[in-house]
Amino acid sequence: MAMREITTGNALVAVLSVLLAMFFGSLMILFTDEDVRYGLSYFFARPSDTFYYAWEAISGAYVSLWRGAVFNDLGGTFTQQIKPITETLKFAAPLTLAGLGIGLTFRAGLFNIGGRGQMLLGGAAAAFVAVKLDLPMIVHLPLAILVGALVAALWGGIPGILKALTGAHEVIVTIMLNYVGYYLVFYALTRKSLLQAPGSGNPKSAPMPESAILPDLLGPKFNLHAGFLLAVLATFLVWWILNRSSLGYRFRAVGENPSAARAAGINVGVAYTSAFLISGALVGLAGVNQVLGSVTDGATSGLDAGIGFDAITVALLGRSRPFGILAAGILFGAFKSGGFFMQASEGIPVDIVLVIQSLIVLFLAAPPLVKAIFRLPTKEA
Amino acid sequence: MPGLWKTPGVMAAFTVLVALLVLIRPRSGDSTFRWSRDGDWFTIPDISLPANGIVWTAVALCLLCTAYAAWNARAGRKTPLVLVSAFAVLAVSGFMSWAVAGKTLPVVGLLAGALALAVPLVFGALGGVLGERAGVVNIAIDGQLLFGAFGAAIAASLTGSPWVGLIAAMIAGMLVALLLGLFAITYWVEQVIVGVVLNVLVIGFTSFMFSQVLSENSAALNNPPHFPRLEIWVLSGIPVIGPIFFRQTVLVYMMYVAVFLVAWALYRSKWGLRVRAVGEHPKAADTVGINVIATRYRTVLLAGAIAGIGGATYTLVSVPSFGREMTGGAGYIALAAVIFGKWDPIKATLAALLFGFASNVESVLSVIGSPVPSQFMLMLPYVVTIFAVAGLVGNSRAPAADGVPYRKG
Amino acid sequence: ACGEAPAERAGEKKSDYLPCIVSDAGGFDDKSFNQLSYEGLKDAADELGSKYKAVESNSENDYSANLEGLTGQGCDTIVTVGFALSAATIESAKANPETEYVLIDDAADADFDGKTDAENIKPILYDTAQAAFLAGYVAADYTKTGVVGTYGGQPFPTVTIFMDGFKQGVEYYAKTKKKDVKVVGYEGGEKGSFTGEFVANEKATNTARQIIDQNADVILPVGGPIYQGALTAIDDSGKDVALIGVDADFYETDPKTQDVVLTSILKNMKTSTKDVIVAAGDDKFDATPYVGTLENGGVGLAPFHNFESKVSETLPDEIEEVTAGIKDGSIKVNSYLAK
Amino acid sequence: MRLALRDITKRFGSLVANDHISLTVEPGEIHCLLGENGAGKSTLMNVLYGLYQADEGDILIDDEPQHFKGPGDAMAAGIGMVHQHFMLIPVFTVAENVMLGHETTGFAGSLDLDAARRRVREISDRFGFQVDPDALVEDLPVGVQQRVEIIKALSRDAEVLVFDEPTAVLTPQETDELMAIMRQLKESGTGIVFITHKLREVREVADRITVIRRGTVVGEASPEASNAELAALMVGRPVELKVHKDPAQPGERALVVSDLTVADETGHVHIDGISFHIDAGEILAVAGVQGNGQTELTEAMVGLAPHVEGSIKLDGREIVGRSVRKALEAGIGFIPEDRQIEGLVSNFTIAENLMLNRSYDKPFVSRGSLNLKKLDTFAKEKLAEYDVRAPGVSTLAGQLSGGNQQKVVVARELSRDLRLLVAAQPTRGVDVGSIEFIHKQIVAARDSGVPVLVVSSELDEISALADRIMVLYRGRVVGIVPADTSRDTLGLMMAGESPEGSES
Ligand SMILES: Nc1ncnc2c1ncn2[C@@H]1O[C@H](COP(=O)(O)OP(=O)(O)OP(=O)(O)O)[C@@H](O)[C@H]1O
Ligand SMILES: Nc1ncnc2c1ncn2[C@@H]1O[C@H](COP(=O)(O)OP(=O)(O)OP(=O)(O)O)[C@@H](O)[C@H]1O
Ligand SMILES: [Mg+2]
Ligand SMILES: [Mg+2]
Repeated sequence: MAMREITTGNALVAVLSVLLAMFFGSLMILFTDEDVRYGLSYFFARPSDTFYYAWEAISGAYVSLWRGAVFNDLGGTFTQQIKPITETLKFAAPLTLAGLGIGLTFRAGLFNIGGRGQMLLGGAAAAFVAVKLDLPMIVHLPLAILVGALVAALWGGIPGILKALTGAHEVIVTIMLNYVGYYLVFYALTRKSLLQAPGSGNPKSAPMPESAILPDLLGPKFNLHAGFLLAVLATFLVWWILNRSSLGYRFRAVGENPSAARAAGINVGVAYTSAFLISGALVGLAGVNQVLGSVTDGATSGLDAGIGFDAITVALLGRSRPFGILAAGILFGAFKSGGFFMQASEGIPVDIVLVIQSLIVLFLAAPPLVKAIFRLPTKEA
Repeated sequence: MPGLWKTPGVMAAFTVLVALLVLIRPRSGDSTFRWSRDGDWFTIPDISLPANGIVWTAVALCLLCTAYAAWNARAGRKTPLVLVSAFAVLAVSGFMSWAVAGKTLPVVGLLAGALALAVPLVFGALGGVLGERAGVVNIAIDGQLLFGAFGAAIAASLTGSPWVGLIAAMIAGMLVALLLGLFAITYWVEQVIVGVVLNVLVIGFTSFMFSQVLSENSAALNNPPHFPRLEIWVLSGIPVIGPIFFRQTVLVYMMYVAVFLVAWALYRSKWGLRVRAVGEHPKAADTVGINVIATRYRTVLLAGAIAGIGGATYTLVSVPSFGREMTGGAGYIALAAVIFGKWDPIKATLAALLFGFASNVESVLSVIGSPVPSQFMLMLPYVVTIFAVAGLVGNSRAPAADGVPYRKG
Repeated sequence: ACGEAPAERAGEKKSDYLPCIVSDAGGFDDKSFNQLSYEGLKDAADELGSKYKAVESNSENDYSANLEGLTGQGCDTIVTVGFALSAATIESAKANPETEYVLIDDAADADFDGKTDAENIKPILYDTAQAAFLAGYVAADYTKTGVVGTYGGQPFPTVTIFMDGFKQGVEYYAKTKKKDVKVVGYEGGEKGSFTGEFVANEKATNTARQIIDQNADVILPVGGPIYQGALTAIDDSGKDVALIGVDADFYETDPKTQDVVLTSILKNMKTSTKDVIVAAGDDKFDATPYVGTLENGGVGLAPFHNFESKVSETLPDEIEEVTAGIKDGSIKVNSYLAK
Repeated sequence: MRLALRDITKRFGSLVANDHISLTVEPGEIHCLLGENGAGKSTLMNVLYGLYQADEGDILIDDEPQHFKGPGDAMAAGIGMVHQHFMLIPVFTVAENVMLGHETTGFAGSLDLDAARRRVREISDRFGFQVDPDALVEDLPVGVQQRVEIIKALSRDAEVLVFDEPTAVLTPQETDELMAIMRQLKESGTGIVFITHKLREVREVADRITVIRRGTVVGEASPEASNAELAALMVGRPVELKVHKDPAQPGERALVVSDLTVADETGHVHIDGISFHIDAGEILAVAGVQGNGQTELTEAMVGLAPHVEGSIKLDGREIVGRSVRKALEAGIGFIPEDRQIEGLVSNFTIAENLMLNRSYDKPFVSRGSLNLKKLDTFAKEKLAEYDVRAPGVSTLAGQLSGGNQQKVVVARELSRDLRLLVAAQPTRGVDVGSIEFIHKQIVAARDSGVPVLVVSSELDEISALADRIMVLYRGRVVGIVPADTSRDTLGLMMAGESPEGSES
């Protein structure tokens, strides 16, 4: 099945989609906000209180979302004020990397639901190289990254090979491999000979040594690390692969019409396998980014942090186009970063961010619905 | 002709695997299989056999099966399903005997548990089969299960009646299905997108509500009564069969009915003919006066209701309260069962049961103590599924118009 | 919705001390350490008349982000729950030396030098094996079938410490009383039955069912909400199977368990958290590590409640004896915390 | 019943597919619709059948205006249609297909399949069809599928029947039978609208002819008009109906096929031990009813068929057992049977489609990277050379009309240095203007010394192109005969009867 493009409308529809999604988010905040409910308890005696509380709740939520994601005007120093945007980029890096991997398979007509497993394997492999070897940084870091990507590529290649050889449906295989990968990594984390930190009984590896940590981009005051650079580089690379390389041309041909590709001499099985290999490597880099960049105090079986699944949405929102995915990754990164701030300052559970994100993707994909809601004229199809 | 060699290949792999187990870790002692439970009409005695003996016998028989399958493949024939089934039973028996050496395996508990674990998967898979047969890819099964569980918990807690909870679960499943329909059928949004995103939406919504509303009032809102176990008169007393199939909750009986009804209606009724027509070739259906859009909506809603029942099993049968993301991705497993079962209600049910069985082998063995580390045991159902899909199913054909929105000129 | 408009909102906070808490991925409704610590913090805040902030983590990505969010909110004391937050807590503590940290269930000792890595962290640990040992003894005494069972969420040390202590208790009983009592579901180390998640689901129910199928008539589920699965399994089995609770006294925290709960292994997180926070609110924060034991009452065994009449008459006294033995070291209970 | 369309206008966005078209169909009349690809014939019929709603104009039945909301209403009013692309569900049986939409049911909505079977037999008997009601439609040859379509329409008691290009996929015999059926229907008072690109058929059955060009009626023609007149009216310019070609100048023996056997995944044998050869500069045309192994033969030639035994030697080199890529690199050009499925990637631009079989190496790829400039120049050249009517080289292939899509495929295949051209149904569904062009290109390839294998179910095309004709029946060669063999003989051969004096 070829991925059809989400036919996004113009910028107006995009803005309206975001507004609509935030509107539904507001409703959820309203109905669950303690102050608002308190105000409602004497609504008829003094309705203005309810409205006041409602406004407080909603504006508080979105203002804090903004402060956590972009610019915190309350921050004491300039560093503190602009820190949120760097946090956004930090969160965007793994989402983009994994989104690129998943988007690439979409373009080849494949569904990669196996992001979780690929991230885990990539992250664990990188962690293994990082904690078991003692090398100078110039060798250690690239080696750890490379091994992580390689192991994840091999792991990610399994569904491709199985599909090419036996026709096994990649959706099933990737879903199953998520669990298998999880338990494999878990097992490694309980063995001192593999990953478990010496002297500890917890399923966690030792912290990453300095020589294998992705360097900070903006100095120690910010958490933004070179993983983001990796993501940007990967975006260009994937763009080149898809649009300028013969391999990518074949991916797209196979993705759009496998029969025609086959009849034109393209080896469909090889295309599937290589698409999954590259995809696995990219998603694996997201795992590497986590272990060597964002959470360097040791790999655990939760290192994927749900990014493997979030990345599907990122790839979809980015319409499987590399730069679209980068943009979607940054948007979702902003929601993540802002979500934490919002939870800390307003006590609104971050889960609401999931709701808003998914609504944005849905509305963006259905411009006629958005136009109908806002009674905009629809162009004759 | 790699296609024909797949099955013998996988059989060989499994035979070697079982043989390796005994070679590397030979077991001593007898393996005991227990067949009876309290309440049976009569008791079948436990069977005890020397573990190593059974394993080697099983390996030998597996080898024979594999050889026969290979001979078949050489002659250009497909491996007959009977042989595959026989092989599976042999390989499983061999492995189990090895694992339970010196201990007792409660066979009835193993199978009854397998059935129980499969219930939400079966309902989810039925919903998936229905939707896809009508041409709407349903990745949102997980969302429907989760929302069903959520709705059931709240409604049953508020009213004190599990039946109301069940209805609420169906409505909840239908709500998710309605969104799926709205975006996939009416607005032609790529159905995989809608499905994936709806799952996230439901997770976000239920988790939000759980922490904001449910956990503060858990006594009133998240304290559902549960369906009791119902023994079916007479039938429940049949040894082995009775305790497995007829000492279950009403939802399991509903599952039997649902599987039968869906299978019958899909292939034998006017409704089913139209559903399949719409999923295979909507334009053709349109040209004979069938309302494609309405048919798809109706089917997707029904599918949602069925998946919703599956969700109800979480909060009205398994555990007495709703929990964050409590389906644990079961909807994705159900989706795998749909594909594995080649979009057929009966086969998808069998696939779900296979999965339930593999999961329960893990549970049972970990309880009685097995020589394998727990992580590897936990992997078992997933690995088995991969092997089964790669070795036995291979290319399967979805309904022709699956995932393709219908646009009129 | 038509009450009088109040002149002033009730319960306005007076103190400007701000205690905060971060959960691990289990969330505050895990019916386990997150929830108990959270309740302890809430009680402390009520007592101090202060506000508080609580944030949940959904993944390990969230720990340092949440901690950063809270320090940004001006928290005075931050409780972090679970070994998973250990590294993030140390990092945050080093970066914010003014803020006080309380780390539950971990020693905050990433360099394994036996000392807390930052001076402003108070680690709170519980040698639950001691209390579980007692529970094992009780179970062994109570069982009629000679089989007792346990299962866990995942083989984390904080989980297996219960199972380990329980097993030792049963074995101690079997040895001293020369009776044959068997533990199913745990063999030591990481070998045993684990549901794979800390979630109440069919898997939890089914695991309990399999344990009952092995003839066990006492079950100890360890791992937040997974005990709810055991409730269903016990109910369905139609047999007389007793449940042993963990963390808090189930008889009180979950009334649904009252008919089946034999006793509970107490891990007094609620009280210890509350005490620490109240002290910190009075400017008496003390970073000395705390290890809950039978000796200091940090762990213990809950009353038998409904089962008082069902346990043997001599049992309470025997438990006293064993408790004394553990306290004075004459009975050794092994665990990763026992030095 | 008398059917009239009055001033029907139908727009697709800015495109006016039907522009105030009026048309009447009297009872017992065969009314032919002629027009180029994309003239608007199918659109008009879809409006009549309720599939599309007209933007303007009325449909009148016995002077009563009708308001069809969907095909259901049209069928209820007595209109039946056999669609250009079959509207059958491949995985259903004949009976299920026929009953779909007006099922008779028994207990609890269960299907009464027996009633449907009886109905199928009844209608089959009336027209002398031999259709097994329990056969799966996907297993049936196209000719039979078409009969199922007719049975479907008749089972609803249609009084006006629309046939949209029904003969495109039929053998001459089947076509003749269809004509007979149409006449039989006409006798019984049914009004018929008949759409075809084959002028011979038009003149044979038509009572009236309406010609449509670019959405408007450009005139009526009498059934006596000559082919050339009709063609000129359709296209708007004179058309050469016969390809001018010089006699073949066969060179050395380029392709030798011996004992070729082709089976599919399920082991079913489609080509059963056939042998033949083609010389350089010669066109061997393969005739036969669809489903007799032509598709499998062409697929085997390029390595697409799964199970192939025997030998295919091109310039002395063995092709069997090689990958598609190797076969293509050996110099085989391949125009596949279905351009939508195997010929083009419809979401690719014309330019991208032009490099589909050259994605591994020069001229468009060097060291793994695309040379877009070269591709662009090349595509522009081909667009002009092959007269592809498109806004530009970056137009998506799927947006082209069938004829233009086919030209893109032909351009791609003929623009390499070929050692062999395999063309399957090179002009299926393509209008007369484009047919003329494509035929010229194929003949030009031959004249440059390339051996050509053409497969066509179209006898006119076979005669126009062939230097020799090979007829396939049930996977075997019935005979290889000279190009001037008569239609009747060929028709008999296609039904499996060996003629006298054929080489084989
Ligand atoms: N669904 C549609 N959407 C947009 N445009 C369409 C659609 N269907 C047809 N058209 C346009 O209407 C024109 C008429 O198409 P139609 O299918 O009626 O041609 P036709 O005369 O049947 O051609 P042919 O002989 O090739 O079958 C086409 O050129 C096409 O551009
Ligand atoms: N839904 C659509 N939207 C836009 N254009 C369409 C649509 N459907 C068909 N077309 C256009 O209609 C034109 C002709 O369509 P049509 O299918 O009638 O072609 P054709 O020449 O009849 O080919 P064939 O005989 O193989 O069907 C093409 O330009 C095609 O791209
Ligand atoms: Mg047409
Ligand atoms: Mg056409």
